[in-house]
Amino acid sequence: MFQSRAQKFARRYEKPNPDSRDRSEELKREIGEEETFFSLMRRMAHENKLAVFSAIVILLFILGAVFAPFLTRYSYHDMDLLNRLSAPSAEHLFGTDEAGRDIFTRLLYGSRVSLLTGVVPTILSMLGGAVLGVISGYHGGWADALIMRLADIMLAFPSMLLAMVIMYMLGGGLINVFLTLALVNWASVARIVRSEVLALKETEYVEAARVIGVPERTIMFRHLLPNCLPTMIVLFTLNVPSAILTESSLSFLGLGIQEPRSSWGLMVNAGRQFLYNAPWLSLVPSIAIMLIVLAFNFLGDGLRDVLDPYQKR
Amino acid sequence: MSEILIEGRNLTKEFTAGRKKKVHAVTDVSLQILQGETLGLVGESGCGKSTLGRLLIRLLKPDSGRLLVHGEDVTDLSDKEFGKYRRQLQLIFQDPYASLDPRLCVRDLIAEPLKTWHVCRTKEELTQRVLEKMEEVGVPGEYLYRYPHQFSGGQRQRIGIARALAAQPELIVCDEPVSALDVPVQNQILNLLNQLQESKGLTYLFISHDLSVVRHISDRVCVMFLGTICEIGKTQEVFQNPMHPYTRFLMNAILPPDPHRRNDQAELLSGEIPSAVNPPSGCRFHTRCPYADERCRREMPALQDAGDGHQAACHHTMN
Amino acid sequence: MLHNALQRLLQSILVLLGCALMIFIMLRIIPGNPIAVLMGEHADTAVIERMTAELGLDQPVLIQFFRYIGGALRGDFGTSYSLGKPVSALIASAFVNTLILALMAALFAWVLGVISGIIAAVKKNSILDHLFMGASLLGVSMPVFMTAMLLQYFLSFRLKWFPIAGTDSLAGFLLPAVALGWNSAGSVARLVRSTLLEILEEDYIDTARAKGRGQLGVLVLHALRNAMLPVITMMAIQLSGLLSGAVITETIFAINGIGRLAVQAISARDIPLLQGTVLFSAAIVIIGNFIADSLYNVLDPRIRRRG
Amino acid sequence: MSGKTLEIRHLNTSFFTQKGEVGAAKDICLEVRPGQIVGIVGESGCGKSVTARSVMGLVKYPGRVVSGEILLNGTRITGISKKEACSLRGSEVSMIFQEPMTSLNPVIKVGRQVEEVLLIHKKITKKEAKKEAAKILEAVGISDVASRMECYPHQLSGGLRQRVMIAMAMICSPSLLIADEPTTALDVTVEAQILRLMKKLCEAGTSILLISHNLGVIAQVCDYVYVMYAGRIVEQGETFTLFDHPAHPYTRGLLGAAKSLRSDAGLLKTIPGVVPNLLHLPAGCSFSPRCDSCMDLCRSEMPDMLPAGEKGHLTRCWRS
Repeated sequence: MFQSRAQKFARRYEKPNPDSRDRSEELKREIGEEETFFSLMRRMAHENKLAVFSAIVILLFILGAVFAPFLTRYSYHDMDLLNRLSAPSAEHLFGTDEAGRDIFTRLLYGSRVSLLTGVVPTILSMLGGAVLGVISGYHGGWADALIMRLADIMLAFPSMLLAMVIMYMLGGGLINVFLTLALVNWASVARIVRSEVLALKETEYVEAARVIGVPERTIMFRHLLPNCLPTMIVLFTLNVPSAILTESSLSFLGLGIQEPRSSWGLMVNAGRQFLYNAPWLSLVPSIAIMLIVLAFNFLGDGLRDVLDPYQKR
Repeated sequence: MSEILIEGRNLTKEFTAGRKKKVHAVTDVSLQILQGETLGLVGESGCGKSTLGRLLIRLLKPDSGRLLVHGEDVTDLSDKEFGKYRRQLQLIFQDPYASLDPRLCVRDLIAEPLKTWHVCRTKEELTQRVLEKMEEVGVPGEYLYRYPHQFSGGQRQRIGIARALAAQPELIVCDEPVSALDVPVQNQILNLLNQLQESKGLTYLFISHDLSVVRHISDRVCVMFLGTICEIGKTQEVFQNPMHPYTRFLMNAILPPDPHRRNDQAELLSGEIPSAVNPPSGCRFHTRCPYADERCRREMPALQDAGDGHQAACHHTMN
Repeated sequence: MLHNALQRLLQSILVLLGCALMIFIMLRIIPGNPIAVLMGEHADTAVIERMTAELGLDQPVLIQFFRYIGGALRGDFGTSYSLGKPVSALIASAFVNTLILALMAALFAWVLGVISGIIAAVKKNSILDHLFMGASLLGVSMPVFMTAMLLQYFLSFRLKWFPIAGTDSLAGFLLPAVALGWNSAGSVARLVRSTLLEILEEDYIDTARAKGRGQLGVLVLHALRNAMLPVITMMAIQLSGLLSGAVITETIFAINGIGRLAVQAISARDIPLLQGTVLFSAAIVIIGNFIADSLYNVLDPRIRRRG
Repeated sequence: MSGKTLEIRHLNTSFFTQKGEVGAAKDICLEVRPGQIVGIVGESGCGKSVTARSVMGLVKYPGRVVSGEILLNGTRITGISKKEACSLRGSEVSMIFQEPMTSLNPVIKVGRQVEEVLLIHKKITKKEAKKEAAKILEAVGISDVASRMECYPHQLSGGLRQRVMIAMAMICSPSLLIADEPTTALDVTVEAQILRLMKKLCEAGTSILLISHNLGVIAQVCDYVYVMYAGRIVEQGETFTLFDHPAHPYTRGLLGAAKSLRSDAGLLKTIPGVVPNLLHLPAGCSFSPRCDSCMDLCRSEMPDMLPAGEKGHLTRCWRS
């Protein structure tokens, strides 16, 4: 949808014309430039430098997570009992923990967990929530009632407490954290998608498609879903940081990722007892969490500014 | 006499608005549209003209009454059985900003009916047909891959017309197609509609609140008030010789663009339009009608023919 | 109007029942007999069986559920395995602390959030706007435990202005409340700003200006009341967020509240206590939603009449 | 007193967008004399609303009055303090808008919204204000005033709301009322009622600046007319002169289009081409690309307002 088909068309249909350049200039004056996905992104980059910076920060975190073994000489579980609780130095960039493990190294490996728990459960919950929301909004009737009452129930629990109960039920570990976060978050996604679908269903262009005789299913895929897309993208950038925060809180309470795996929340928790003599132990991973969450939030803001369909007119 | 294309018999449609409240949008309306004519449908906002337009192409299903296309009763057909009529009965919308999907480019928009009805075999053929349609409505072919929000109101309306044409319809319901446009642009669109009717033998149901526009484009005019038909007849007849008091008041409210013809003295309607939730008993117009008497409050008048198809629903038919 | 309220009340009760059922099922599908887990490996099987029967745990889940609801209606939420006290009494004493904490946090969040949101909206695109919005995004992005520990480290440990933990005085609640409210303040500020900006574009704001109202009059008399409508809905959502955050804050500052009780219940595998605390929290959120809905209906005449 | 209710001298209002400065109203000179209804007519986007909003000081962000003077009853109102401007708005000059549906605050009773104007500008008690409000609401033709004052806006029809707006604008008997497309959103029968009401107000001593795209509305009520195209006034004159002898080709096109609809001509008259984008105006006269009598001079230089026959009839066309 976003590719520049105009150029393809120009090659195929437009006959060579001496004043074709004048004509295209005139076109541009009359109705503006062609809008593609890339021109949208360029506009965001131009208007919102912070969003670009955030994207770079996120990219750096991803690179750090992927190339962790090449970026550090230590391994995340090797203990150095002679060097316990040492302050940040050239040797250990962010110091060492109570077992003498290098914090920078554990931070790098921990970013794998944080990024994964940001993205994987969000994708799961958004897929599930979107499907249920579309069914609920488009089908209506008993399916709508059932799904929405279930969502009401899920949303009545404070998310942290619900996550705690589900983690208690499933037990700790990465996969279970994924499942828990997906279970906790699908309901709000379903609600938003449903209201979006309900609004889109009433638009004139959907009625226009019905006049033409386009089958209901095609209307759903050609007209409803693509128009939900901007909302979904923005929702995604909002849900990723919230998932990262929930995971870190769960791990902080000892209910999420289990030792010896490293996770930022877990590191904060472990460092808490040394808060007064070695504050870097819990502060460094905290700041890492804040940075990645902040970056996602800024990026989300930037995306919303250019994608928000309501601001276009 | 030309053939009857669409006939609605005693159509009634109500919408529920909240608890126990019903909006009586269309009440017991019978109407025929003849092949090749333009039937104008005028009335003020909320009089049910858009609803009637949608009932007549079965975009809405009536609560009661029958709908006949070419004499065949299609009221109770399933959507699938109705399919062959679907493409013959098209609609053009009032708001060219809202009726085009913002995420589809012009080519995809116009190609949608062609694809739905499997008219073309290859992609090249499809694009060629789209270009033809664009040329017919006067949108330059260079705009093929542009998106709706880049166009002006008039051009969007042309794209909407091209979409309707692509389905090769017999009847197009035009729902206030020019009321969002400035006068010169409005005239361009009206000219286009007239020219398309001539070249393709189309039938129009033209819905509008603007009497001058309706007068220009219609062969026959139908005046609605609060879900019922007040008057129907040949355009000349209705405009020069209105029989229903409401029609007369509508005529009085016309503002000619000529300072020499100010309507300072004309008698104007007073009061507000009654609510369609609780329509008045008897004649729906009696609360505002200066001629209303006891009978009007009690009894809803039926359409009476005054010759040559000119009918009015009033107990005190003028003249 | 009254009919509407009753209908919403009924719906709220149904949702609460649904919550109870859901939590009940979730805690019952864990493999193994909870009593056996509780008593350890060396417990006598006969004792375990007797206790299981006594607590009704050998019955089908649905029977257990209805018994539980029956008891709950009489104020009996069972007895905590680990603490040996009635769950209702434990929750009642913890609830006071959570309530004080949440109220103070909400007060902090709303005062800070609403004021900075209004200023940012009025001075749109000014330095102040960017500053406030940057700060609010920071607030939204900081994990609760980070704020809590930063406050604890600097204000209590270094500067010794506040007690490090405990709730002996109201001052002990101050830091936890700020830590908890900081996060919500950010989202409140952002919402207030965006709604206010939207409303300041409305036609009736122009009308108010055309009447001769000054900037302040337009804002207070015409914009704010309309802007408060979505913000009220936000309040209910915030309540749920505050209760979530309270779990962490209470743990860090050692406050005996609902959240900490839930954490204790999990580590002690104390199912009645966990069930009670989680259900109680859900009930608070549901009540909050009910109040917000009712308030919305009172404040918005358009809805009021339709009802 | 200079004998002019409103005088606008060389007003320029621009919008500062990311694509550059857009001149929405350029070099506007306009007068409203006491007891006159003056019309501004033009297509959407021609700058007529912006001109009206400039007078009220209500130009929307990112727009701003760049230069020019506005005089109300001979007193300069450009460049005065915000406080002084507020005290003029609603009492000396007031405005009604196109959309009666959204122009009233949805959460305040209409009675209170009308009283509010009095409470802002006059030192009177609430009780007196209520009495005054009831009086003016009755004067603008609202029946059953007592109960209507207790209504919220959504409970009233469009026509009633526009009457409430007019009552609100008239309650301090301002010397100038600016009406921005006051009847566009209303039904035809209500439109005629509202226009008649405005004529009555004018006879009672308030001057009116009426903005409309509808030549019918302008012809019906205005004494003097300005025609705008692409941000500039292109023609001005007494209503009768202008409608009988339009001098600018754009005015001729507009009038021809409106009139041909009433005649029985088969093909309706239009103006070829499209309204130019304000960001990319053609060189010289803005109308030159669409003009059928365009000369070389028109493509290079924008004409001033030149006399066209009768006194007070000016047009921005080299051919006059």
